[in-house]
Amino acid sequence: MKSTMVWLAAGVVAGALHLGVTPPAQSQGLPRDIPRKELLILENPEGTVKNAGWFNIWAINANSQSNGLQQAALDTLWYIDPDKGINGVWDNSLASEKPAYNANFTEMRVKLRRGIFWSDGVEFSSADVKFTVEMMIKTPGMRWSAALANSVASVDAPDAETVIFKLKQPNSRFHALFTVRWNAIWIAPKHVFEKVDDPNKFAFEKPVSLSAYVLHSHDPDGKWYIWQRREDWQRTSLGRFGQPAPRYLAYVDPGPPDKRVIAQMNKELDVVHDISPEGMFTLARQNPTSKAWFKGFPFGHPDPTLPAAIFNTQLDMFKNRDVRWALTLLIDIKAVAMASYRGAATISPIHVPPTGRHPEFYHEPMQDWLAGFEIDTGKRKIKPYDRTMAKQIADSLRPSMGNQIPSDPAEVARAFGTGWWKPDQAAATELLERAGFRKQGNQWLKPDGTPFTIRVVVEGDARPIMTRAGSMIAQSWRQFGIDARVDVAQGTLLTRRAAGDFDVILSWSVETWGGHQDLSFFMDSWHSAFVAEPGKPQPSRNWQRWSHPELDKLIETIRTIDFDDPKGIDLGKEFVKLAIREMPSIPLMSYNVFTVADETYWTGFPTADDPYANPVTNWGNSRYMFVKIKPKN
Amino acid sequence: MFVVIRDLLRHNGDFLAGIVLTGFVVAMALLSFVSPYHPLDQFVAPLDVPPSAGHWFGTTSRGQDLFWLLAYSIRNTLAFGILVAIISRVLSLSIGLLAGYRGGWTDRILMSINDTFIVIPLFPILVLFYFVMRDNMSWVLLAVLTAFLGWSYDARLIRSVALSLRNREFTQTAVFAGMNTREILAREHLPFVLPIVFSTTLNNMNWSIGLEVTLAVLGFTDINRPSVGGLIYWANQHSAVVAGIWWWIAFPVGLVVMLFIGLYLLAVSMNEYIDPRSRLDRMGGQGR
Amino acid sequence: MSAVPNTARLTTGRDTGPVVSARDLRAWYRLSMFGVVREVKAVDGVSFEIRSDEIYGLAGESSSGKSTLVKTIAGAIRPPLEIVGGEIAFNFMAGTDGLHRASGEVAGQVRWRHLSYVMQGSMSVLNPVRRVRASFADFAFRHMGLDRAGFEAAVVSHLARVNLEASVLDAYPHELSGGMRQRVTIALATICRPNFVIADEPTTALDVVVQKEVLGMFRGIQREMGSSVLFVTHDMGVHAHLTDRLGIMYAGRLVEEARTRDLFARPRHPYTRHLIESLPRIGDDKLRRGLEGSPPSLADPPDGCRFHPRCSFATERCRREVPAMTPVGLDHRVACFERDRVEASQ
Amino acid sequence: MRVYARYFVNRFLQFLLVVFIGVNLAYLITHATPIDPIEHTVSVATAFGHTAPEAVAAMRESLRELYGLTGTPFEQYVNFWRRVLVADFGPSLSAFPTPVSTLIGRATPWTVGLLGVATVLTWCIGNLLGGLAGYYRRNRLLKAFGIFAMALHPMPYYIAAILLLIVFGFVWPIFPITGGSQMNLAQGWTVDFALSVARHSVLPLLSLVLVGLGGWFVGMRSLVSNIVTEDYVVYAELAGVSRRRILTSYIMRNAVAPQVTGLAISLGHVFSGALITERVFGYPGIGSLLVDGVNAGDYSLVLGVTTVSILGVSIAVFVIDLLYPLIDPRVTVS
Repeated sequence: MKSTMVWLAAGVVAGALHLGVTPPAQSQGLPRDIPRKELLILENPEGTVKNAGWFNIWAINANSQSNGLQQAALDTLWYIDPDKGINGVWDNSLASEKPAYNANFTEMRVKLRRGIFWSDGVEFSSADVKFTVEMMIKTPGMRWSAALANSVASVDAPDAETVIFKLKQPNSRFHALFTVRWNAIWIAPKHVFEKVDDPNKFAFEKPVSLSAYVLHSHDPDGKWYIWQRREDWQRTSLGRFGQPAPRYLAYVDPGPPDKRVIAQMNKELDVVHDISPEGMFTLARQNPTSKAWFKGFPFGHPDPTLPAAIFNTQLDMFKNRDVRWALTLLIDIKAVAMASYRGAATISPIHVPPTGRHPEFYHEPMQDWLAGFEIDTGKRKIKPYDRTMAKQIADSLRPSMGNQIPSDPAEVARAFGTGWWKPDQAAATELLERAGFRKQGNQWLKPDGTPFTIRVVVEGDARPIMTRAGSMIAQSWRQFGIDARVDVAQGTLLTRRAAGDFDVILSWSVETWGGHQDLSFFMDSWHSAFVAEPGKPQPSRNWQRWSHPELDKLIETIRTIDFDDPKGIDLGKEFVKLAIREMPSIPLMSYNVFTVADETYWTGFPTADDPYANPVTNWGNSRYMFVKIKPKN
Repeated sequence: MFVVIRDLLRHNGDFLAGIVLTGFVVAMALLSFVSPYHPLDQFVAPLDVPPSAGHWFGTTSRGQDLFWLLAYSIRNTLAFGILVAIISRVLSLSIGLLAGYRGGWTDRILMSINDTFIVIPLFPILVLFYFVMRDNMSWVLLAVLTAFLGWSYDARLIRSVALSLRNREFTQTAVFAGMNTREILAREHLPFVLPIVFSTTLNNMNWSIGLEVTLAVLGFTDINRPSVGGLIYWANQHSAVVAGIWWWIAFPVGLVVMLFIGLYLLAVSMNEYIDPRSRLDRMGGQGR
Repeated sequence: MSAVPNTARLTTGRDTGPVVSARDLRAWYRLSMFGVVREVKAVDGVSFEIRSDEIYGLAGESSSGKSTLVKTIAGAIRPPLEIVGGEIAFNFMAGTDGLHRASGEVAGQVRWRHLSYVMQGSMSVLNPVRRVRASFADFAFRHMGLDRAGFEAAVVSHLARVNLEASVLDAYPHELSGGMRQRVTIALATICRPNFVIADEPTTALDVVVQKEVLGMFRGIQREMGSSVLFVTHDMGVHAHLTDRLGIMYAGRLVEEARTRDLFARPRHPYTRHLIESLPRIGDDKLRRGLEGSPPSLADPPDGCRFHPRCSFATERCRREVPAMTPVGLDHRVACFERDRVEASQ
Repeated sequence: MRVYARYFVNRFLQFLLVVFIGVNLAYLITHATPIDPIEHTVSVATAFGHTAPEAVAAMRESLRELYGLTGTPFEQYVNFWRRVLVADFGPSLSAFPTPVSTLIGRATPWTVGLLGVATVLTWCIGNLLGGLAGYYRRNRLLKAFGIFAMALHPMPYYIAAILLLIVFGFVWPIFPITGGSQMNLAQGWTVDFALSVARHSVLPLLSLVLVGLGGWFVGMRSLVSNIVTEDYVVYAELAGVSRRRILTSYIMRNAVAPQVTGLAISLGHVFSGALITERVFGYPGIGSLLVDGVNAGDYSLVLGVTTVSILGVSIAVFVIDLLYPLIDPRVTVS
């Protein structure tokens, strides 16, 4: 009896030791048989890819986007950078020059590079571009079918290096479809797809690459993808910048934030896509080789997006801008910055992200206008803007974070933003009362006498930052006597956001190129023509369902001027002034992504000091990292 | 009853331990009524303070005092468990008694349904429900749902007792006295099964609280309502584990484990009291 | 069933010394319930002998301690039951003092070879998930010294003695009727031809016809083998029919013992008399008196003679002193101060 | 044989009922979901790039046709049952056009493997030790184990899993904390792959086993301690049957029957546990697939996974039911 037990225990212990301890050489989370020094491991923020063997990115949503496919293997005409860029913000990739429009923007002419080859040895040419466009127009239901069918009258390839698009209506921004900011229309290999009957149902299992890497191997369960540098990497558009340093790239699913931190500390994850602020601080404290966008606080890379508290302006209670302003004046941005980012937020008082080159175009020049901006509460006029708000956040953090917090005003502005709106409960009360709301006991009532309740929809653990900001905003409203509660949408967020099934949603309806002043990336879709009926799905990105005649006029004017026309900045400022007056959404801050690179094996990742690319691993633009990083030693 | 509890307390170590553990948790829950903080308020205390004299259980990264927050949370979690227990008791009692008393086809049909609910994996169903109900998924609704999915084990147990009561003399007397089924079940049979109901209640609470904690940790419940699982959910949102804010996870987990073990010990010792055979046997076992 | 004493075997004649003898045996249950220690004196000072080739009957109402006595003799001592005092000796186990003190090895040799057991609640004594054949193998194979085939043949022929077909060996217990199961048990208990068989209420659960048949078979086998049997039942009718000598137990003590015929003819103890009188007799329409009161709690038995609270002959002495077993004739002992008055009053 | 046939029919009817109720429940719930798969797809497709709003409207139209989301609810329901019968759940909406059955087929071996091993291991160890503990009540080692198992038993899976993750993945990182096997290791019947899978399964397995063990242990211990007093055990002891034989053929053999029933009853519960385990440990499998599908509003996938898991659990229960008479010969009679 005893001996049985002892044997049993011994067996269990021995088994555990064997499995747990024997292979120290091949650490747990590393690919087998690939030299660590030649491998760059990046996080795939999509997690586990359900449809792991599918590489046809032109079919809609069948596949992963961030498994390295669009980062390492695909290419298209142009790239635009959210910051400074590798060689300027604009990069002619497959095209050899910028798009050329005719005078009334009904025709776009593209010149292509020569000497670019697919990974199977076929040369890339204008025929591929023409084929890609026509394939999608011909096959409805593909990712860009509708976009192309709506705009393109015809596409011609008069010679191997020229493509001419004839457009159905004037459009000075048509090239945006082929300009990578996160993604764009990728060029498909004609010689593969022309043999396919239904491109919607073709898996493209052995993807032919147009960029510097080809697929090496992948997990049938979708947890990892390994890409190998092409021998003929010179014959790709990336070849202009020299040899990409890593021979192998691994895009992996490292699990939830905690595990990402652990993985990087174990040197098993070179680039973390995003983690919570606390995880970021932990890495900064405990893993000296971890480097983020900023050397110190606030670390994260500001994405050219603008998280905001977006009102559903079709609801009666939010139709009055006084109400929207009152709710704005109840928010203490310092508390929101603390709650969401622990202070590591770049705040913005206006409806433009405080990132890339936008502060230079909008935030800084508009300081005086903001300071002079007045609101009439019905009883008095107040000037709500406080331009020291970002400095106050920095000052409040300095006691605990010490010299990580910059003190140079320019540095503070770059890291924390500039000013924001002063909390002013008295003015909020006056505004609400003017709008017919009244307070009964401790509870605000709407003009019709029912309680003023607000459901603040947040995404949940997929985006902790928004969840945290939302719960802080709900708290400030609740403490003022409004029945505000947080509602976690998780998987339903997209549907609910589109359907307007929210009172206030924490999300972004403003996102921009970042490195370029043009605001059409989001603004074009804010035209009143696209505002859906209440209850009907709203096309992206005007989630607030807000329309204004002045806004329509601005949008229509922008459509008729060139992408690079400096007049665009003035029109952008007009938009900002209108949006501030109306406050259809409450701008909060940039979406700071805590992308952390570990410099144990590789150095030279993009940072605020050398902002040559977006470090975020899921952007197509992150490919420039591969040619700029260098092996350590 | 009082004597029973006194005897149990005095002579049954398991019961004593169970009472102490559960009592501690309940006391904690009661403390929430005198909390100086509003449960939903954040950033009212300094951040990330380890357990100390000022903050016994430390503070969270959201600026909440963990002790008082935990008091609220355990109160809500307990309330959930109790509500589920009550509803599922009503269900399992009525179905178990009815099936046992009526027998025949009624019994066969009810038990078929019962067995179905025993077999079907409940967790995916609950997750699905959550995604359908969303913001309408209040804790009361969740409790009702959980109860509707969690009555089957105990109904089977109660049925087996009722089955044996069915042929007893007093049942026949009651039938001749003109009592209808409902009266017979409520007046004559209920008292016999109550002891079992009592011990299964404790197990049922353990089960449902475990379920709620799990759902909440995964973010599948209303996050406006503090609960033990919700606390862990927020701790995960703030990467408390890797950030070294161990107390944010340790205290809720510790408290909930105390509750689980406490309830479990109570159930075991109750069971022993109800079924003296297992007690006798335990004593008998000492001699071997 | 007739209650006339069995006259088929008037005497056993021979006196070859006891197979089993017990002296002043005390076996108590010690219970501790929530701190309160309770002692149940289920067997409290019992002495008797069982001779070879006889069926010794043991009678008494339920909870009189007869089953405990049986367990004690069989060495089935399991807490909370304890042997507090006294001795047991078997003639087939020289030098040892009862099965409960024997080493596992010795007990293993003795059990079933020399001492077997037909148990109370025979419906549940067979392992429900094993076929009958397996039970025979488990119980008897090691004692028989036969190979598989030989053993099987022995079992089959032994089963024939109790009128069972070989096919029952392939059956599970639940597939057999109550009577068949009981016969299987008897066959099981007797296949090794043990010196001593304990039969504890073996026929209680059977209906009367089957009971009679089984008892007849039992008797037949016993005679053939010449073994001694301790036969326990509360049914006086069965005793009258089957046993050679009979002991009466009341509240943990033996109160009277005699040859069965003598006991039925001339009981000396009021309790024995009550037991006999409560048997139905043909042509007797006298209204029988019930016994007043209920058997005493063995946890807290009355002082003196334990029967005195229910005894119409009881005197002051009975309340104070414990009457000892006193010989009153050949093989006849009784524990009653008023035994003469009892006899006289018949 | 006739009795067995009756028993078989009974169990089969029960099996059908479970499948019918379970699958209908899943169908109803999934079709009440507020997530519109079209909207979801459109939103995902347009979340990042530059797409004109009028293009979105056109996309929406073509998707509805592509996904075949047409017909009355009743037609869809009938169609659904037809598909269940041939194990075809249509294309996944979030991994269009890959069939749901392909996705499930890929995930199932992981879940079944992990669950199978965990269940068998848990059941065997728990019952063996529980049985021994019921028989040898004074053994210190078994007593200590009893206390240990009792303390773990009431803990929800999640808590146990997260504790293991923290201890063996972070504090003392000796086991992989995510994935089912090593990267760049081809799946196949190789020793390397098997070892890698084993290594990656240690923590998920441990969490399932540790939590599950207590239930079987405690249950078996009390069963055995009751069976020890059964007549047939006492009788066998009186007959001097060897202790080993009594323990195996008399005590354990009889105690195992209710535990097998318990196993059948607990399978649904075990499956729920696997879902959580897979999430916590980033282990591939059906549970992860389900949560992904729910988040993506992919109701054909969700329905497929739920149906398959209900089918899987009920088939397993059915098989146990059919084998049960081998363990307890009495069952076909009653």
